[in-house]
Amino acid sequence: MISIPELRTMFENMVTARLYEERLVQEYLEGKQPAFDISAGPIPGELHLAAGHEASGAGVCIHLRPDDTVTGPHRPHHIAIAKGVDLKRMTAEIFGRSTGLCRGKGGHMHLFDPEVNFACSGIIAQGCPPAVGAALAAKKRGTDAVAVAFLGEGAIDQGGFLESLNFAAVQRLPVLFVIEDNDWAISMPKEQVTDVKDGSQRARGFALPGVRVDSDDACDVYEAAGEAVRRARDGNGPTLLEIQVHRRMGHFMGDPETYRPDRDTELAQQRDSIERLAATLRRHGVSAEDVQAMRDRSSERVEEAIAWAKEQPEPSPEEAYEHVFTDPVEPYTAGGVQS
Amino acid sequence: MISIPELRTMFENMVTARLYEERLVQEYLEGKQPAFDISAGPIPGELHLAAGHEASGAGVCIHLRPDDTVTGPHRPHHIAIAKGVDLKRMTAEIFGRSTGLCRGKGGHMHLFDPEVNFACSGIIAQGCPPAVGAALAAKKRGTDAVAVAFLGEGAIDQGGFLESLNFAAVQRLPVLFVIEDNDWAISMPKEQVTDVKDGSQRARGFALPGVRVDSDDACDVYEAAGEAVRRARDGNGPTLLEIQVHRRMGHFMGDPETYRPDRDTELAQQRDSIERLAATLRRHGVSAEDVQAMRDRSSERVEEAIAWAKEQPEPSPEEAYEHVFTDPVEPYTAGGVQS
Amino acid sequence: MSTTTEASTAATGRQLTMSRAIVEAVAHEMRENPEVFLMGEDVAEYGGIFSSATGLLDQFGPDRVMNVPISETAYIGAAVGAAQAGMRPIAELMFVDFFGVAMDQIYNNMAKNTYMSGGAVSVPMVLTAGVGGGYNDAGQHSQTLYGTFAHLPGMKVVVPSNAYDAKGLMHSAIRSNDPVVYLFHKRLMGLGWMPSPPGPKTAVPEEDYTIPFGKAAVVREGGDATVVTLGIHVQRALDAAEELRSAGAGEVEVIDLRSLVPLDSATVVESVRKTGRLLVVDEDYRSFGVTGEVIARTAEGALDSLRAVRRLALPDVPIPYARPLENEVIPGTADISTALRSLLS
Amino acid sequence: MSTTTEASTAATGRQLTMSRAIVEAVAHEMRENPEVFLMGEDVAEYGGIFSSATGLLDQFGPDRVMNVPISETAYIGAAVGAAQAGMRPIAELMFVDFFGVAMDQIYNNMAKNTYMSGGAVSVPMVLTAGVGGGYNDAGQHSQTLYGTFAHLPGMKVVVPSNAYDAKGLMHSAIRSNDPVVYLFHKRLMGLGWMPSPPGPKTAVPEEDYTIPFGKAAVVREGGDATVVTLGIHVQRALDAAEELRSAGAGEVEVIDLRSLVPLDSATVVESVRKTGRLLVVDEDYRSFGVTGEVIARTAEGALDSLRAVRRLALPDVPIPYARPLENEVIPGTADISTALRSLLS
Ligand SMILES: Cc1ncc(C[n+]2csc(CCOP(=O)(O)OP(=O)(O)O)c2C)c(N)n1
Ligand SMILES: Cc1ncc(C[n+]2csc(CCOP(=O)(O)OP(=O)(O)O)c2C)c(N)n1
Ligand SMILES: [Mg+2]
Ligand SMILES: [Mg+2]
Repeated sequence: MISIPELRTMFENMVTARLYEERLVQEYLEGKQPAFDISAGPIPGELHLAAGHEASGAGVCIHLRPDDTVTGPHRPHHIAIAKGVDLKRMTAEIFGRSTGLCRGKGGHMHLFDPEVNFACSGIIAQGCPPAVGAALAAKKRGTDAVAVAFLGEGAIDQGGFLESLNFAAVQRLPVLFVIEDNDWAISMPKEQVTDVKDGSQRARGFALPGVRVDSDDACDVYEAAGEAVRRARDGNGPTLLEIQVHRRMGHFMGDPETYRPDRDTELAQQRDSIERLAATLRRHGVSAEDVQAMRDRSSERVEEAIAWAKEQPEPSPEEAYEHVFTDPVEPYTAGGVQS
Repeated sequence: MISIPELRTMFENMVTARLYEERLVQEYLEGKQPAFDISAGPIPGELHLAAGHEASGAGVCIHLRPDDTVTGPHRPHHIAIAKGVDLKRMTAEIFGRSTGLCRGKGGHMHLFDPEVNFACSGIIAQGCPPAVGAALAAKKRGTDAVAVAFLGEGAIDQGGFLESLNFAAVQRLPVLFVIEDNDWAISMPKEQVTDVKDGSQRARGFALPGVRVDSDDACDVYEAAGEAVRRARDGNGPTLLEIQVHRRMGHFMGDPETYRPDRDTELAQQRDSIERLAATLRRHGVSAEDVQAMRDRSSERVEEAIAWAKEQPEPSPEEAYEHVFTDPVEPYTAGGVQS
Repeated sequence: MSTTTEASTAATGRQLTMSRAIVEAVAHEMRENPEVFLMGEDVAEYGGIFSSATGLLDQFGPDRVMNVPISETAYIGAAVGAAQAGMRPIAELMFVDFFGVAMDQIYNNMAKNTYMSGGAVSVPMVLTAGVGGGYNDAGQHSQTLYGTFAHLPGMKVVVPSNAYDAKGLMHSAIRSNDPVVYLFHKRLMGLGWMPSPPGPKTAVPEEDYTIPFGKAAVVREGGDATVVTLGIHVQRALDAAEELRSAGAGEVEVIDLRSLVPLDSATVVESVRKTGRLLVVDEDYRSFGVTGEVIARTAEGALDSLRAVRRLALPDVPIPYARPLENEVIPGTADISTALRSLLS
Repeated sequence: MSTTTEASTAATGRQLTMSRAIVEAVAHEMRENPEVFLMGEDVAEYGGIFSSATGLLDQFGPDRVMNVPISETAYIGAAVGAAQAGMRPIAELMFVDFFGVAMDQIYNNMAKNTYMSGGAVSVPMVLTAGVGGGYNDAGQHSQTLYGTFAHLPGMKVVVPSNAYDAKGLMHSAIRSNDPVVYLFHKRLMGLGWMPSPPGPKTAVPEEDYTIPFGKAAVVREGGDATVVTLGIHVQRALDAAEELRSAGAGEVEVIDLRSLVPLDSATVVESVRKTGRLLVVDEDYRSFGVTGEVIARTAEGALDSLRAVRRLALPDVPIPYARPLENEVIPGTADISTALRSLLS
């Protein structure tokens, strides 16, 4: 049974993720006025927001320890937060600062925090094989660590995911594949790209358990993920877990969403897993003030992280040449002159 | 119900394939004496023989027309023969002659005969997407042509196959995927590389029909393939079909097979689908002499093809520069001199 | 139809963004030839993330403008199969950076089947992809990878630098009986959300016209140094050349390669015979790529005339995210000016 | 452990084939370090199709010498994940020609994660693959593809030409904290069924030793021309050089690059400063690859001294099957001699 502290942790992670992204939107759009220019402002580049996905990150990661590995997709913030990634350094990274997680080299799609074994990749489904590898390492070393790869429902048609299911099943690895089904892959509705009703059905082709959570109630996610994580930790192999989430916004900032029926957006926005969890907390006897206090603390944490990040120095141009390799290599200089 | 002419056609194709490969072995090993040197002799390079697979090629391709497309894997001869590929020009290709199907450029893993829409590729599972494309073309053009991709059971773990299943299913394409399950992928037994008992179970993950033929009786293959081809021609979409075949020999010529239990090879050699089909023919009232006459005709055809091929000229070195493009391009010459 | 090789500057009248010019060529070919169709992620309702297919769904319907699953191996390989069956597919790889999930179909089937079949089959397809950085999208979404495709035989590789060329090259690509990799720089497309520099929007004739592959354009003449470049760096090179002229520092010839395969080395060699000084600029990784090849061909063809050589490209590092870092590694106009001054000194 | 950079000729005693030398290094590292393991198709009972793992299963068992499904993306990507977790996987890609099914994991994750993480993670893994033609295996099984890996930043790329180097480079590769692409030419391995030329079987010390990356070996000294090459072409270049000397046609210096990333341009430039004449030979496609890069770096570093330049490589065609065709496109000793004579004339 889920405990009150667990409910609180999930709630705080979800609220933090939502508030965090709301603040990112403000920062992102600042400097992109009056005309939107993706390369302008304090946060340039693509920005994929996870509003509506929070229950997935929170409900899965609550079962994880720092030595468990998580790989995220292009839409990683809510997962990173729930996995305990350093929020300040993550924010500094998104702002492209030299004290960021990746010293400004990765940006929002490529966050690496080895302290809590979190990484993400912007290529669809390509976080799956490395998660499988982390699970393989845990098995070889005889630890009970597990690994989790998150992906979107649009990623279930990609070879890298499908091969990973088979590899994990036949090697009986402690890994979860978590599909966040938000119904859309950019502009493509899921019925357009696959004939299975639910992504969890992919599991049937590879003889591993496939489980679908048909709601984004964090408590439902908690239950299903808990079972899958236990299964993995106990040496009983991988699970494919699918969670119905909702895309409250465009695919990325600037997405005109002209392809999407207004009604669909409305429905996604109505189903708010955060408010639902707030109600659950109340039902469990947590006072309204307490819930509000949690929101306030999350907001403070977000503001702190953003304020801290914005104070951080930008990397100097020469840093661009560092970190290609761990064991440094003499740079090539054209005829003696660095070109 | 299968007709006598169909039984005869299947038998002739199977016998031709078997005799053909037996002759290739002789030719291949000639010039590789006393010590085996893969690059020596009249047929150099790798050679993958299909002895024990014949029922699959024959039982599937009997349902196909020249305008149906087939893509084969690295072990293609029995399929090519059953699809009606020009045996003389195929043989000339394997002998590297300029009148070969590919003018000596392709060799045994890359046979292309556009007359009957046959092609093959040496990369595992990578014949699947082009077969899907041929089916897509047929659908777009409104013809009732179908396409068939053959692959080994070792290929069912490869992304290119898995993505193709999904693509074909969601687009409802007239295509068959035919798994030739010979229990081995080079030295790897199938239980080592996947947890599904049968490759046909992959279909469950993609919502298309998966059918397994548990024997290599050509008549069983005929039935199952016939249904799948009809389904495709009628516009009812793809089928995944798996056929249990047997690997009578090593993976390729020169394979020491030290990894393989003797008993496994013996069993594979005992189960001879050709003799089985001969018996069926006899049961259908075809006389022993007639069966022998078919064998003799096949043998003659094989000898003719090999004799013809060996008389063909080798390509001249300059031909190496031709056919990179269909629309020719001026070759690059270093400083005016062709380098 | 008219065939012309005149440089874009010759065209006058209606101005189009590069994306509009590309879409116009595709629409024309689709109208003329029922075998042409387009497949890609988000090419239907969305019209292509980089507006390479805007409006095509409305004109041609979902059978000819097809959204596909995120299965690049499957759909690019399906394009190969459809092309071998005689159709003329255009397959869009959204970002060129995603080539790695589908490279086998691209280089082992699409590019080689013509040769490996001894000419028995043709693969008349176009593989389009958005390329390039300059908007801080980091290491997996900012590459050009021109050189990776050009190195492997059997594909023609084209890289337009402006709307006029983009349209003519697209007509040529679709009509080509060979696979063509058509790489458009995102920053040149004229997208509302990613402003282009002024160069790529040009006058574009309404009617169809082709531009042959393997003919570089001398977009500026000059006798003191030669800059060889392509894509987005053409305008930057022109700006740098102008700056040098204003400063009285020399007259720089600028060559826009337009295609890498075939590569018009003759035009480069001829120019260097005149100028004796060569700067090669591109947005791909420096080593083992385009800049090295152009220098090597010039050394092979005009070593006697070659008095100085330089190159500017990504300095063999993945593309970093933060603005100061990305600016450091992608050659800009100022970098070109500096290199030219050093070349001329 | 001893660290040495002495060329293979310095070693004496026990002679090993290149495959034996490689296996010896792998076995040593596996004994010393429990984090080292090997994954690949047919590496267990079979011992690797090209004998790169012979006997390892018996010594180390199936957990450390793992057969894997034919899922290159999954298992190479799993190696990346295990390496990031601190293990030291060796992943074998049976033929380098299959890279296309797994390139995303190779170039976007394996090669870039160190950089994209700003050094927060390392990816200490080795990706091995058999390369090369010369036994008529045609266009999808005969490539070297050296240049394709070397072009994309973040991977070290090594190509041994003999058993001594192969062992030392393998020790260095496994101990390296970075991803190393280790390409062994099938024809150099000393396989019973694919005879090697005499060069690659050399004396190999029993103990472990490392050879640093980025140090080319001058395997023959000479003052009249420089041949830069690697892998199987080292011996061919030496043979051609010997032929020229016998014929009194000149003294040729031969440089074995040994690694492409890092590339030891200093040794090449120094040699060309002395000889003034450069021939680059490799078995990869000619354009946009290794030969162009070596020429470009020499032009950048020693243009004044450079009096003549040539290259020999695959002439931008897929590798054809038939013997006369394959012989035509892969540079042989006679082709090197001819090119050298023309270079010296
Ligand atoms: C291999 C590859 N193909 C295409 C893309 C471009 N792309 C980025 S996100 C995306 C849609 C992903 O949809 P889904 O997996 O459902 O995740 P969501 O964005 O809905 O969270 C696509 C096609 C990519 N990054 N990688
Ligand atoms: C992508 C790829 N990986 C590996 C190989 C090497 N290879 C060739 S055949 C083969 C085994 C294939 O087994 P299976 O699919 O069962 O076919 P069979 O040989 O048994 O007919 C392998 C691993 C390849 N050709 N392509
Ligand atoms: Mg989605
Ligand atoms: Mg098999």
